[in-house]
Amino acid sequence: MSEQTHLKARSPFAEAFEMFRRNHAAVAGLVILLAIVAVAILGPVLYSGNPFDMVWAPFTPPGTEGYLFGTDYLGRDLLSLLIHGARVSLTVGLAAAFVTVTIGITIGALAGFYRGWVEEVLMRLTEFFQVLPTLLFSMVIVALFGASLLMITIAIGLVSWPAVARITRAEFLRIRELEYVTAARAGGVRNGGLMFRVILPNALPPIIVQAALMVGSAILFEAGLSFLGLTDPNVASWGQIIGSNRQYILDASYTVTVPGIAIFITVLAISLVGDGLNDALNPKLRER
Amino acid sequence: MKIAVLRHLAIVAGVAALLGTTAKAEDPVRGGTLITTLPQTPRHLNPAVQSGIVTGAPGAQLFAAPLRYDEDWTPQPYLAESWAWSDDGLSMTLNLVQGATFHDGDPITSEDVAFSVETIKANHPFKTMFGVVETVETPDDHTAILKLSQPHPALLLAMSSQLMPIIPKHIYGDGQDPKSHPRNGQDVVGSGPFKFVEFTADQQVILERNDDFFIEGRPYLDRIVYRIIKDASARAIGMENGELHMTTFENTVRNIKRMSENDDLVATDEGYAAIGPINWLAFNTGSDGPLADKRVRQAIAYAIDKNFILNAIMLGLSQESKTGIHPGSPLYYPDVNGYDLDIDKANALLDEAGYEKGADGIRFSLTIDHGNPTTKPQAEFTKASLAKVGIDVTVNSFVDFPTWANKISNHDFDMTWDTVFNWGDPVIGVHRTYDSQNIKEGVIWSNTQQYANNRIDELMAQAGQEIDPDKRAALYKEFQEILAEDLPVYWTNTLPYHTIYNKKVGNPPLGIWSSSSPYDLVFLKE
Amino acid sequence: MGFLVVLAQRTLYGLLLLLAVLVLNFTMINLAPGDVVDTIAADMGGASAELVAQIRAEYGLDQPVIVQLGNYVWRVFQFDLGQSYFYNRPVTEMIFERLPATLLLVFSAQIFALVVGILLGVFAAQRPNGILSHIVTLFALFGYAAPVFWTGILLLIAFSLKIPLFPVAGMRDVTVEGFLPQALSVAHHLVLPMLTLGSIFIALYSRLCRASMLEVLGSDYVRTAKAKGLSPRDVTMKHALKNALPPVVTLAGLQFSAVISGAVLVETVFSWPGLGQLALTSILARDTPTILGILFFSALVVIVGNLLTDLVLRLIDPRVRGKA
Amino acid sequence: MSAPLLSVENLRIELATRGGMVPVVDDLSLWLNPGETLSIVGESGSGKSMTALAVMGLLPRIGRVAAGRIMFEGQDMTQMEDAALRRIRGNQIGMIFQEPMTSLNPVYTVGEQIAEVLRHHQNQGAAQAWANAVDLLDAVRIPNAKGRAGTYPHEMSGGQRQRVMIAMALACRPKILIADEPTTALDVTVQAEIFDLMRELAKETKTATILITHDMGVVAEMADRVVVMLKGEKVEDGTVTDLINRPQHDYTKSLIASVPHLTPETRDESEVAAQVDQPLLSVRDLTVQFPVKKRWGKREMFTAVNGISFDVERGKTLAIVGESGSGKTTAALAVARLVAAQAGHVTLDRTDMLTLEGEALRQARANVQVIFQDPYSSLNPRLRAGAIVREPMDNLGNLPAAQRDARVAELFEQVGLEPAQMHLFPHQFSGGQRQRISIARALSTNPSLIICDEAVSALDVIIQAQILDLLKDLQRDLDLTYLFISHDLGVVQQMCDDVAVMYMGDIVEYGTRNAVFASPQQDYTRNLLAAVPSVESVIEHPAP
Repeated sequence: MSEQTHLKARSPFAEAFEMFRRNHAAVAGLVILLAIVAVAILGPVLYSGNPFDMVWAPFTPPGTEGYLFGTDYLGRDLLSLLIHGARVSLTVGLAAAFVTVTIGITIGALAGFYRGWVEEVLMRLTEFFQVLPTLLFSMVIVALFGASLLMITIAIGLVSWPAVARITRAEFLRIRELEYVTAARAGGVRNGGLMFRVILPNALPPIIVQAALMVGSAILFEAGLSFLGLTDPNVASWGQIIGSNRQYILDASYTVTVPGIAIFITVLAISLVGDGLNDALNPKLRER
Repeated sequence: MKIAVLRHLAIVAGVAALLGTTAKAEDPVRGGTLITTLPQTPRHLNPAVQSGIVTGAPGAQLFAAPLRYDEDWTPQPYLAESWAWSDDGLSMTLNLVQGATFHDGDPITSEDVAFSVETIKANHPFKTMFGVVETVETPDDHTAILKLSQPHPALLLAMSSQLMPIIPKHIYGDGQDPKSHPRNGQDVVGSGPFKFVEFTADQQVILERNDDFFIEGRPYLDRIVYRIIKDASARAIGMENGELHMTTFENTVRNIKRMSENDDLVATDEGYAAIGPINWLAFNTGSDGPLADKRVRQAIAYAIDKNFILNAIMLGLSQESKTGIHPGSPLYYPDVNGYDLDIDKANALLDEAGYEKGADGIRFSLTIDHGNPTTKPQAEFTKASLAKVGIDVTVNSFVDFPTWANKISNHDFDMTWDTVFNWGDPVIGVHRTYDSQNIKEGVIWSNTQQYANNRIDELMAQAGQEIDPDKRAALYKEFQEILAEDLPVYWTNTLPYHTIYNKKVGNPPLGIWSSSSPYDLVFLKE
Repeated sequence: MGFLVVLAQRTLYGLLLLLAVLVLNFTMINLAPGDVVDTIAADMGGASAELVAQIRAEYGLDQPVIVQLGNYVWRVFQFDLGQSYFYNRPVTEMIFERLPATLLLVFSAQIFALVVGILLGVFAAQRPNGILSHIVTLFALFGYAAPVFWTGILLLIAFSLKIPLFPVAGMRDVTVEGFLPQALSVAHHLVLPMLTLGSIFIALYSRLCRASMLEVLGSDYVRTAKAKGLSPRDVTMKHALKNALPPVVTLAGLQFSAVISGAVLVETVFSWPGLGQLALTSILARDTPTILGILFFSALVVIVGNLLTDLVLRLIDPRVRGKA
Repeated sequence: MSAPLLSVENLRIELATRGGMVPVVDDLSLWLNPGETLSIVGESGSGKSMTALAVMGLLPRIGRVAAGRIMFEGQDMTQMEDAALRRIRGNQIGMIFQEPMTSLNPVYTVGEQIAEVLRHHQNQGAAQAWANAVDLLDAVRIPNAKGRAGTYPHEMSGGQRQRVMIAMALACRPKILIADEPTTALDVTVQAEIFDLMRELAKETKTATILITHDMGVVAEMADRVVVMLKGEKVEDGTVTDLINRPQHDYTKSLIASVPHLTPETRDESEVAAQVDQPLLSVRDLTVQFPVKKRWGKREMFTAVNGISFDVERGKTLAIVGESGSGKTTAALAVARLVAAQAGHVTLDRTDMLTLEGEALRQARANVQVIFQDPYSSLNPRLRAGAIVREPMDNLGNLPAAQRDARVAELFEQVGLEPAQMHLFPHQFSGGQRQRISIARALSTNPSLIICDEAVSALDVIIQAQILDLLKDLQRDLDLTYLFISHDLGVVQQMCDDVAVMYMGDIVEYGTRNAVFASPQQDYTRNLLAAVPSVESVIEHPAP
């Protein structure tokens, strides 16, 4: 007993971080992701200029005339578009993930905690949204209510939350039966406290993983909508760059390949981080 | 039509000729299946009640028209073996070929011609085509006389397959609404060189040889398969790997250029003169804002580098179009102000109009729309160009056609890029844009610019009735001069429509109606 | 519990879900700015106020929304999804024309992704920390991380243009005759779209299958199987895999709506004549009855997909059989 | 005497951890003669299960035999090819495991799982293997064996599943049967039946058995010889009689001491009689029902607690004993309003608990606290130990915030922890320490009633004794009242003043400890008591 007296307190999160650090792929993913975020934040400052300015002859191939990624069909600097696009795509990804997680946690938590008719109603609602074909539904939303970034974000959030809700509910159902929850109830913790201070923090790991992956899929989702032309032409998201250069794919394939690779690397990095988080936050794996 | 690609091709052809590999025009061969494309699924296959090229292409094979045209705008006999104007220009007599039958074996009579004209007049969106036809008289089975309320020089051109298919009265005259008639898309019975086999949406239209076609020995092909492929790159790949024989109405310039460099393929812009597609920037001249002032419109035109559009966006594959009449038309008058890039002049005009630059360098703000996704580059280019003269432009997103059409036709816009077709004669496709009588809320491709000029109205009224070609050309000259000054619309270029065909294809459709002309002469070599 | 009873219960529930889908979509489209009548009028080349009123009456749009909704639902229950504004044809007819293509694509992509995903997952679980296992995991992620339309375009360039192994567009070669050649032609056309669409889900399935296999391989009954003296192959393929499958199958069931979404993009790239292409056309044309019909049928496909998943689960897991 | 059937010589097993290879069994030697039963006894982590797995060649991936030999019929199993080992596993040596619930493959019928062994090792045809499987099920006393062979494991009870495991392990008539804690997960009456079966079958088939257990009572009743292990090493071995009567090592002694003596001690009855006060807790006609989802979504109610009544005097301990599913935990949690009761009255300290609602209920919770069974899931892993103990004070009671930390420190000392450990997280404590934290938490609101829900069941015997001592000390010092829920009659006997025996939702026997243990009135109670393994049978009573 006494040998533990001087132990340093190690929070579960510290341990998770330690686990994460051991996962080389996840660390690589995190480094890439941080680099992309840095580009998104700092890039427009350092690489100034309006990305929509036409700076050189259209379809200048990558590498010529000092334009790393070349220029697009209007002679706009693809690098500049990519840098600004990083900001837009990441923002859409994060915002959509935020919407998704907020709705998902609320619905899942209420359903998993209260059970009974509340659960019945909320889970039916969840199943209902799960039945809706996501992309089709958001295409309709965007087409009907306008292709602004806000609407796209809302549309993605609206169709993506059921996964989070299901995970949250499952975790709540599992955790609410654990004895420390009963103990907290016996200790006079109110329902709100039980839900958000006792159960939710313990339910978070898989939700965090899901949220991380959500950012990636929201970026992909936005790209898909853009590809179909359902996008705001005044902002340069990566998907938008692909969508507008789509018709030049055969000849100037780099205009599509480069933003495609940007999306690919970002989503891949997010997935690797998500995987790392999953392993790090999963106590079962930690014991192995 | 001296453009780079063609020149290149011409040289290749010339070399080939020197080497003696192409001896003479080959004799047509019978048989074979032509695989060609449609860029969209047609709503149905009956051009009598549906405009547009995707209906027109198979429609021209299924239905014969009274006349057909060669590449020089000269009418040729088709279902009508001869035709004649009355001296006063108020009646047109058509003499039909003897023994022509519909695909179900029923004879084609003047009754059917009369029925077709009535149906088109009542249902086709181009009201000016047959608007002046009061009655069609049918003295005998092979004579139809169109009686007009006023002379109508455009009538002859309207008698081609795209605009005046002869449809069977015994099928479409059954009282059902011709626009939603079930036989428009399935089990179609027509009068043309090919018979209906199959129409599967998003997949293909299949037609087969009409053995009883009224021109002996034709058509040459056994079958035509129109594959519906919406993606331009996919069509290009299909052409390059030999899956497709021919594709028409291509306008993605990079792909055209690419295909033209393929030894097996020929790319040409011949064949689109009657279609007459023009890209333009339309202004809402009726708005309260700066655009009501023609100096502002002129300034905008000066600020936009047309050469960039022609050479960088269109890669030199389209022609400059200085007026609303297609350069391929004999009525085109090129000696008007083309508004070549002149930023100083643009700034001066704007200052003169009273729109000084503000402290932030901005004079005023406008929005810009675009009528289809292909004009997005132009819209974006306009935004960038006008920023240089202090006009702040927001590009509105294009989501769907009806939304855009609804917005524009209700005059709820500042500027929009658009693509509009001449459809052969100015009366059909040009007048609608400038006629002050045609300012109609809710109707797209009417005079949505809300442009009104009495002289223009007068000129159109006269030219619409003038049968003498020279006098008519003079009227349109003045028409084009005034418009170029008033600039309700800034015309920039023709669409770079191209037909790409495999060298195996003989007699590709290079007349003025491109793929909307009958393919009875088309054949596959070897 | 009787299997048929469960099936009936599920079907009933699915119908209720469909009804809800119908109501939501209808309401949403009616909430949106813009009116179909404008569209029709614009298409007719303009319409006077009287004509607009007449069109409204004709389409029943002059009635309160709730009445319209009631009528719509009632007609749907009679298998009538209305008439397309754009194509002037019954929506049901148009959808049935395209449904087989979409079903073929969706189900073949699902099965492809499942088979490959499970094989990769089982393989990766053998040596969970081996280099090969990591390579497999990373490889599977490729399909997931790349935008599906992008993958499609790249495949198209690679295998239709550079190395013309596969056709560029469409679903069958109309010049071939006979059932078997036609079927082969469809299969030939299916390869690239199926690979493209399936590639998204391989990562998902292989990852879950790996995790599930690892868990099962650590379970007591696998230890029992080993204690019986069975060979490693029997232990893995007979005892472990069958237990590791249910979560994967469940996930696959939940992915149906995502697969259909992917199909919309893949159909666009490969000109595959399915519902997705029709959906895009009708959305761009504001063809409300068709949009509603497609949403309805896609939901139906998802529901049927879920039902099938349930059946498969019942087949492989006796524990589920006892439950509703 | 012939050579032993199996001999383990100087065995050393190591497991790979982050800190390198760590020995879990070291220098272990033992042997097994034909037909005899050898018991390996020790607490969890003593290496007894690892030894068994090493014999089977089934060590986990991270483990390995680092030294020593395992000789079976003249061959060293540690040096064998895997294929050769597979011919022995399930054929020459059978094994049954602790968890019958999870040790059978859920997706195959039990008949198939038995027949598989026969097909594999004896090349029997499908039909013959099936017929033999049915016979084996019959032999392990599965009623209607022919019909039951086609059922899945989840359709069977735990005892039946363990019978299936036995049938499977014995299918090929192995020379050795290794049973790793085969009854730990089972109720005591079921345990007795399983042991009867094992004894009988072993005698019939002349199979030698290695029985791994932590219970000296089981050893006494089953084994011929015994090996005692502690922390990977053998501390003592010998015949059962010798070892139990003359234990040498302290650890062995404490193992023997932990076996319950169900013979009543005399007690001063007057003390009990002196209680004339109103009881602290009075329960009348308490009924708890749970909805069970049935076909067509119709809800049916399952009655977990069926109108029971009992009283607990202030400062005393009432034990509720019963096997799993008897409703004892549900009843206790209903008293604390942690499970909803459908009917009855619960009066705690003159408060009618069942009618309280809202804030009044929340405040009333201060008066009744619970100590749970599982030391791992009863503490919130996201909170530090101090915060866990402090949480009830933050929510209930009227201690000013500034004094709460001091109170937490005091409680830590009271339960035998150091205040410095307040800032550690639960996973940094051992199981016993965690139960101490739970106790501190329960004490934090100064409750008048503490419910101990199987509070020591998950602990090893030595720790168990320490925690029981702590509970008794606290009761004495703080005048606590316990409602003590347990299935372990030995523990109950040590702790309680009164006993209620529950069976399928009813209290079937209720009285003072002496009355119940010495002269049970009901058959069920008598069976329950008889089923508890004890060392009585091998104790050499000194000649009078």
